[in-house]
Amino acid sequence: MQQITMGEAVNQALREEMRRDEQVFVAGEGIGVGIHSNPKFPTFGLLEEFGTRRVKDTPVSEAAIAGLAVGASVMGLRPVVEIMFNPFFTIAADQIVNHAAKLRYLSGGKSKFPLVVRMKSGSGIGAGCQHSHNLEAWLAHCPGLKVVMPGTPADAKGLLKSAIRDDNPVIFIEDMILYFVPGPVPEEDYSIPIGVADVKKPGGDVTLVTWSKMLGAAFKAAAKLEQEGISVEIVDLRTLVPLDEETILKSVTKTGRLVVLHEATRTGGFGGEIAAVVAEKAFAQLKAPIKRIAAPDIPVPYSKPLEEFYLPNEKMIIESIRAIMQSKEQ
Amino acid sequence: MQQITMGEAVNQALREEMRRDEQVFVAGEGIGVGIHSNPKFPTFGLLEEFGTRRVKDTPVSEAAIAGLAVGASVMGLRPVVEIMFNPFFTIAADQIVNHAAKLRYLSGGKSKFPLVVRMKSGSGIGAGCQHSHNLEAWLAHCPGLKVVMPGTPADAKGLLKSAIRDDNPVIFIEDMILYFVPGPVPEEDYSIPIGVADVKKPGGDVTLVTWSKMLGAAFKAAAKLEQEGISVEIVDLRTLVPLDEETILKSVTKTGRLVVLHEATRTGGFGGEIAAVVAEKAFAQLKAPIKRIAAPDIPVPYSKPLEEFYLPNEKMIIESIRAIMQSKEQ
Amino acid sequence: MENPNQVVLLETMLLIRRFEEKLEALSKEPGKLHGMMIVCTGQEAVAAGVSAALEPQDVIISNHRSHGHLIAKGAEINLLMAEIYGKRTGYNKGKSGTLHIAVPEVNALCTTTVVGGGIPIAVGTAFAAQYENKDFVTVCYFGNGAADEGSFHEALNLAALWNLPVIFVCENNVYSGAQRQEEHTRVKDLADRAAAYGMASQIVDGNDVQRVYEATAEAREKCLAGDGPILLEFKTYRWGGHSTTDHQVYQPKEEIEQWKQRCPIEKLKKELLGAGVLTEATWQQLNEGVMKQVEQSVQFAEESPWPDVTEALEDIFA
Amino acid sequence: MENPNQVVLLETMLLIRRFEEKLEALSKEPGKLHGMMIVCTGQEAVAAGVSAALEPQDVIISNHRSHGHLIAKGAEINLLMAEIYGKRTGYNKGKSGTLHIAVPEVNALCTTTVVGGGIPIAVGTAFAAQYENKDFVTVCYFGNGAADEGSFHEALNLAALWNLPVIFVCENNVYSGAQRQEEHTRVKDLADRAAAYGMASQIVDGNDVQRVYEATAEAREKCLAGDGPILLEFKTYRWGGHSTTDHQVYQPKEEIEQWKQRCPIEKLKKELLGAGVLTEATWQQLNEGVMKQVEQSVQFAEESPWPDVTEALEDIFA
Ligand SMILES: Cc1ncc(C[n+]2csc(CCOP(=O)(O)OP(=O)(O)O)c2C)c(N)n1
Ligand SMILES: Cc1ncc(C[n+]2csc(CCOP(=O)(O)OP(=O)(O)O)c2C)c(N)n1
Ligand SMILES: [Mg+2]
Ligand SMILES: [Mg+2]
Repeated sequence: MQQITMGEAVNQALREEMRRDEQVFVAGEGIGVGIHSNPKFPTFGLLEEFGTRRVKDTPVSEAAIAGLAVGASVMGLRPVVEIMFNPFFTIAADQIVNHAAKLRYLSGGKSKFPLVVRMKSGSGIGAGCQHSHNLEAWLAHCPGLKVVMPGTPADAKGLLKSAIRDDNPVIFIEDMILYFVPGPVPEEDYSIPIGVADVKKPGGDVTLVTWSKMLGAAFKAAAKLEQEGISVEIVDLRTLVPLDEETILKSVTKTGRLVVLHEATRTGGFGGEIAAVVAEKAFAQLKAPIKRIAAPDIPVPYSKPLEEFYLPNEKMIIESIRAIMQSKEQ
Repeated sequence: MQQITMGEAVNQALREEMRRDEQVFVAGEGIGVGIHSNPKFPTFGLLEEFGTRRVKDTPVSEAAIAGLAVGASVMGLRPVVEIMFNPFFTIAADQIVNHAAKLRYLSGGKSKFPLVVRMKSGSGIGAGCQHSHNLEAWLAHCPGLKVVMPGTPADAKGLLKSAIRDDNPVIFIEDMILYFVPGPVPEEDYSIPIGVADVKKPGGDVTLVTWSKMLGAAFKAAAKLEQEGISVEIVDLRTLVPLDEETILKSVTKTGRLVVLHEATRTGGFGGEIAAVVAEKAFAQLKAPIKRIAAPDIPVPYSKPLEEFYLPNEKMIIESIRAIMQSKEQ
Repeated sequence: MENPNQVVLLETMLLIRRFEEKLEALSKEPGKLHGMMIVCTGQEAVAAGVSAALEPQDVIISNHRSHGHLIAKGAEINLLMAEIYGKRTGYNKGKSGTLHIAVPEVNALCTTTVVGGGIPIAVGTAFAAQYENKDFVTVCYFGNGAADEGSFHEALNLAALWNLPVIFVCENNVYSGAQRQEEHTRVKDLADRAAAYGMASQIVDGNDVQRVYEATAEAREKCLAGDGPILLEFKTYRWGGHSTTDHQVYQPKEEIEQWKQRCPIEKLKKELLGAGVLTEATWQQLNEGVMKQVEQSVQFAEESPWPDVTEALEDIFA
Repeated sequence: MENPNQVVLLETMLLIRRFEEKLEALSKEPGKLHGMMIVCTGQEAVAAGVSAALEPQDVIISNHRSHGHLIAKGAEINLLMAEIYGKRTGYNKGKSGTLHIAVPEVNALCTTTVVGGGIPIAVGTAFAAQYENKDFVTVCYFGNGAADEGSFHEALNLAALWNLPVIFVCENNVYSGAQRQEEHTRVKDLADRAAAYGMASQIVDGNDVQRVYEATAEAREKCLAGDGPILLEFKTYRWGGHSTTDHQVYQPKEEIEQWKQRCPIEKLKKELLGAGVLTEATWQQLNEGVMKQVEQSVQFAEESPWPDVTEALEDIFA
């Protein structure tokens, strides 16, 4: 199997869908001619292959980019637009939240808006809090949007294909650090359904629900804990909306313990949603308090040691899991 | 004690703070001369009392309104700006999220931004989903902002005063239906601290955490349940950030049961945060699953019966509480 | 393009007028309508004139003051009225109500009550025409107030840059909520803003339906020839308040009266009477026919069933 | 206003140049700096000329390409460099880094890397001057790319409407990321956009520090006299890529060379040599002095302590 990074996997998905379907086009800032000419970037080489008709460089105008997607999609095109960094979503937010997400409902189901908004997210790039600010919880709290946030190259490719083929607005959030991390990706055409979580590692003692970049730390922590005799089941959410409650509940029913791990700040993060679902629907199975591991409630700081401090790490996961393994069963 | 509505209470708070402190000014669309000339609207009569220097009507430009607040506040003024309806926050979001909330941190604590953003929210007004969309969970998931959402006229007045006197950006969300519901408000000058929840009704069997308009339904349901011998403790959050975990945990420790009730849609709503805090920190005290009662995951529909269906109601509260009273203790 | 049938133009304006008058009346009857109503009384010539220059495949993007736009584009008033009542038989099954009615049947694809929110969307629909090399234009309606939103700026710049077939129709009715134009911007003519994007523009008397038609027809031809986009500013006036709950304390009575003297319907009626195209009798007929249609739409709406509450959960995802 | 000391202007430009060159060099040494660097090499005359016309109480709002703006306004390069290194001794204790350094000490109050994000904020600081009737102006720096953001539009309209004392400085360096100006808008001169708000504007050679100074000084006087705001477009050029990670595939080598011929520093140097105000020897001295300052700033930054990780939790609320 090919070993490629998430950046390359996204690139493959875009190319293959653009080849398959003439209605698919991409637009955004630096999508065609950008400042980076790096094959690990998702839009590398698209302009060369598909030309200026289908690869649209736009001005720095996030509201217009999002509006372009809304209008083009209602006409039957399949726009895949990029909002460069997650915090710039704020500028496109009216188009995405009040229009992309609501206009189908407002039409009484007559219209559809098959669009994808790709956004880069994540800390660790030394750009500070106006570039790094994980806002997936916002998007997940907006009926009418699907929200996808892959953690591996293979998932990214398969899920982006589904997103492009989906008849609804899909928000597709890519962690920038993962652009450079390789992983196995099938050569053949495949897609992964939106709304299905993936048990990335089975285990019996505790369920660790996570997504996107934190998957890496989850794996490392689980490996260490295994040596202590604690068996961690890693559930990679992959899709936040629609949420795969079934997979989560099944796992917690088995393990009786839940830890939720995400990079976004703690208060109001999507971890609360997972905790609430489990505290309501699998309460009787719970043997220990539900733990959330998340960034502290601060903007992403710039200084290297501070930025590292911001990101939840392996050690915190290990300690949290040890703690709930010790907490008395109720 | 005077009986006034929340609209009138907000109006009193604005007037009194503007009289007290020359640095306070108000700005927004229709803040001075508006289409409504109704004493139950928060900005009624401000222009007459304070003149055009301190009561600034703006163009329909939400980003500029929010930027005005950011810039004026860093100079030491105390802007109280209005974003007419909660969904229009999306247009101001970059200024509020990437600037108001982050610039103090980015300055290393050197600058401060004492501003208030007032927003109307809530369903029930027959305006549909582009006017009614409760997004308090978004704001609560943005470090650097305080988020206040009062449920009674007295709280609104006292909390708005604190918000205006606070040296940080405060988001103050007012339910439009509550503008017209009267309640007792002290005549003398008083303020209510931000970050302190209020036990609006003591009770022993179940903790009902709620805020804003849903307080009314909570009271009604609690009264009915009292007749069945179920004693409900109503915790009115009033402030979402900073969250008064102590009051919540104290109540749940006493009752052993938690129901969270909010008007915003369920998935990703702030109810998840409350559930997660309790499932982590008062797990041992919990006797039953945590229930969330919230709007379904849809935009607010227009049609009267549909809009009524959208809003969580008394009946749902009663049934949820009955259900968790019956659920076996663990 | 051939001149449109003048009597049909008159009838369209009259239908809009009577529809809006009815809504104003209904909004005063307690318990009839849900929420406030926003009507376009006095501005009928813009919608009628613009749509007279359009073909069925042309797309319109509308705003909160949409009823006229929709009726002129061919929406059926029964289904509009039912939507405004919130009934299941309405165009959007009651989910939309008065503020954001979409009528895909006549290519009125997106109506938004977010001021300025439709302008970037029009860029998208126009882009689709260019992308697929199809012969249709997009008309994007918005008010003078909307021209101050950032979305206006981003959208017009992008439309100009890409040469998109879109006609931006700024319906300047003097007010934005309670603000007069001079209170929300220093520029006198919003058409002048087109120059900031290298875009063509034109200022047109928005109460003269024939001029509105001509300007739109010309703009449409340009767009189809690849010489779009264009910004048309139609000067007109909102006879009523912003909405039916408006107390109108800020709107001078004399100003209203002056503009009523320039009623677009009266103007065309007089011309047609003068030209012998219309007689007092045919005018009476026209008016009665329209009134009847409006009454029937109310009856249709009132007799229509409410949506079942569980329908609220439908139509969210395709 | 008296002409500024030309040698001081030259020194300011030189200090900015050497500072940015140093950052470019450091960014190529692995492990030195955190993240990419955005520098203003070639554009020094704008910052130097603007600030020469300002008083300490004047406020500047800056953008991602801020180092020059901050140095010219009086920021100390030791504290800037330390901030860029992410050290505790930096202006913002390492929380900000290169992209959003605030230096309240010199009234550089808000620097933002959100393109266009600072423009509405400048309206607020200028409003404060008007509200309190104080004698200061706000200078708001942004690029040609930023002029396409909706925030530009909303802010300029409001500033013009309220007559605020703010100088909008559009630093047009031809590029917005990898896009040339003609690829992001159809208008040739962004100054023309001021007319859309009834605002004054001027186009100025941004590589001529004296012209930059004069235009700003004049604009400042107008603002203080209550005749603001104004939009100044300074035509200049970005010698390097957008950032130090830019592959610059899109930027023609000949174009860079042409603009290097118009180096703002060389231009002034030649003039001063010609006028006998400067000699080759004093120039050498100047240059060495500046180089030493820059080297010292690096030393200061490198020797400075890292913030303690728990400091990350501070400075969020006042
Ligand atoms: C983004 C946004 N801000 C504010 C409002 C409230 N609002 C509704 S209509 C209106 C005035 C719009 O004026 P204009 O664009 O001239 O249209 P008109 O009402 O005159 O037809 C305002 C401010 C809104 N709906 N959306
Ligand atoms: C809102 C937003 N969109 C996109 C970006 C990414 N970005 C950073 S700088 C830049 C180009 C800005 O060009 P210009 O305003 O001309 O300034 P210059 O870099 O030329 O100094 C872009 C697109 C951003 N930082 N903020
Ligand atoms: Mg108007
Ligand atoms: Mg530039």
